[in-house]
Amino acid sequence: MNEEQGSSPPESKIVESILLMADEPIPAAQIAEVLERPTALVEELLNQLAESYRMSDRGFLLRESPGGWRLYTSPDCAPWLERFVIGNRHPRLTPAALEVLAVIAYKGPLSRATITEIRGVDSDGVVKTLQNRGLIEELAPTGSGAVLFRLSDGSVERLGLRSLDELPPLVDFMPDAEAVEDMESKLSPSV
Amino acid sequence: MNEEQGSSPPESKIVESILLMADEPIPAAQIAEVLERPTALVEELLNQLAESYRMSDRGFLLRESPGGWRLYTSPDCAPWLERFVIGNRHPRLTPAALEVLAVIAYKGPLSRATITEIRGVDSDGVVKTLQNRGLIEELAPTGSGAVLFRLSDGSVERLGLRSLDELPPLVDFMPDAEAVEDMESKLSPSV
Amino acid sequence: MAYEVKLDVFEGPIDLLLHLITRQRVDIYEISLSTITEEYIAAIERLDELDLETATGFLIVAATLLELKSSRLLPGRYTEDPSLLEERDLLLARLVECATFRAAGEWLATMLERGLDWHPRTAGLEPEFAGLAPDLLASTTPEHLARAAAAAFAPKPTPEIDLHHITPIRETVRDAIYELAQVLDGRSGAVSFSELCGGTTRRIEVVVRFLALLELFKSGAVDVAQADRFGDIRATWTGEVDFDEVLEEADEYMLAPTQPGGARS
Repeated sequence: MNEEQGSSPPESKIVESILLMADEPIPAAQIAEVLERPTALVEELLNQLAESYRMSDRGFLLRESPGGWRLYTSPDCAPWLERFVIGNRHPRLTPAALEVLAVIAYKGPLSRATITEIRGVDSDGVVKTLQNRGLIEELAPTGSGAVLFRLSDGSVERLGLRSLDELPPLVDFMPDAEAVEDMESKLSPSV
Repeated sequence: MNEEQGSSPPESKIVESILLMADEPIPAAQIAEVLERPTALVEELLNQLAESYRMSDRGFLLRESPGGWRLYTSPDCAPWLERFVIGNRHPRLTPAALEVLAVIAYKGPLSRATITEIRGVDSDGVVKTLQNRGLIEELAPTGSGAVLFRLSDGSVERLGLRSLDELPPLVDFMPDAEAVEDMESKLSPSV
Repeated sequence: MAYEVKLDVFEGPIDLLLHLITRQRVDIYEISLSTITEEYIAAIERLDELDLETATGFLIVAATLLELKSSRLLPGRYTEDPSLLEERDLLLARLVECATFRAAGEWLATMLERGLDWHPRTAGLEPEFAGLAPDLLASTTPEHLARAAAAAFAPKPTPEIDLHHITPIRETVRDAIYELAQVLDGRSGAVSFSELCGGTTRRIEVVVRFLALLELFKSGAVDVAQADRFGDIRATWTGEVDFDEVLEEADEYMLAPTQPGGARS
């Protein structure tokens, strides 16, 4: 309990205390308001803080997701944290569910009908599973009527991305030339 | 998910991650159990960690309270934290939070699992937020094991009610008869 | 070469083909187009529990494979017929797309799994600050609560199955049977397949007409003949089956998909 000394704590210290108290991702702008400092400066502070945690091999890390900045436990400590985790891990997603998730991630927001069209098979069940797990969410309904789905902020956060723009380019996942050639030769009648 | 490296993270790092993850004070003995190390050694680690936070003028402190060890925000950051808490721009409940609160108000006390079942959507995160904000509280644990939640007295009071019996009858808000029937079957005490 | 394909209910026609075509890359010289075609048709024979819309997608791919396979006997035609090449490329493009999303899905799975190892700070407000937090219920009335509860307890709408996207294809197969029957019924002689396909602009329409012709052939309403190995398929209305009966069969086709392999190419 220090007396009013005229000197305030360093800004990075205040940022750190706000992050500790937050129970959801906090936008840099919200911290900037508290500090009465420009958002750009706060963003710099946050990046420095994140870097310093990384460098000093702490038990926690600072990461930005669509909603803002948040403290997380260091992933290499996860095995020891298991017993503190509430709830259980969901069973793994099926390849079909993952494919739909990828389609929505890269092409979303999409309607059920479009997803089905892209895959050539009824995908409503898979969409429902993904929605129940909170991995995708409905976009606020537009005038057109069809419900559109997109990845939830929670998913993007869990993927460790700041936004969907950070997804690796789709070309990275394309089969290589050799594989395509192989497919082509198998589709061609042998002479 | 981390690669098998043979070397585990330093013990102090694991301790730090446990502290960050904990929502309430953790006894040294419990951490010792996770690390499979003597409690005395863990206490030493905790004291060292507390000292290092103090020395490096961080935004948080590690303190031992009657229930165990816990991270706290640094007291000299309190004025900014107050602004952060008061200035929160979205004091409204999210639609999901309102729905969970409503389900608990009308059908509580309920377990997390039952809430999720009624809503058809994973609700653990929302329950946690409502609990953190003091809107719902845990019922004293029963023999059965599952934690049950009910509206806190403060919530009932802030809704302008003397008791939950004064909530408006749901039938007035149901869209049609069929829905009412379905609802009644859900509201009837489970066998 | 017996090969059991286990089909996930949600796997689609292109998934199946991708599966057949990419397994065992070591055996590259052993797996030919005809093996793949046979296995594909064998696999869709086991799809009886699938709905019709899905089955149509499988049949279209099967028909394309059959057409490609049959062109094996006509090497000259294969290299000279740009439309056949186009058809193959269309299939190839869909295969590449499917493989791409599948790989992207695997990457997402890895990242989501890793994400579980990141536990966010959730402890929230310390007691001395909790009192300062804005009253979250300030603007909430008991009526709000009642409305939200009513919504939560209301029966969940069963997911609306919008078949809008698939309807064109489905109607086209049925309609193609109808259209072909109409054209052929009114003609005394044989009509060439290319004439029957006159006016079509997309490959898929040709494939659909091909399927329709196979159906008419199977029902006995139409006779097909190929004058020579390189010739066009010529279809003749037999007059043995009533026009209405043909239409009935067309509807049945929509209800109980048969596989086109029955009519050998």
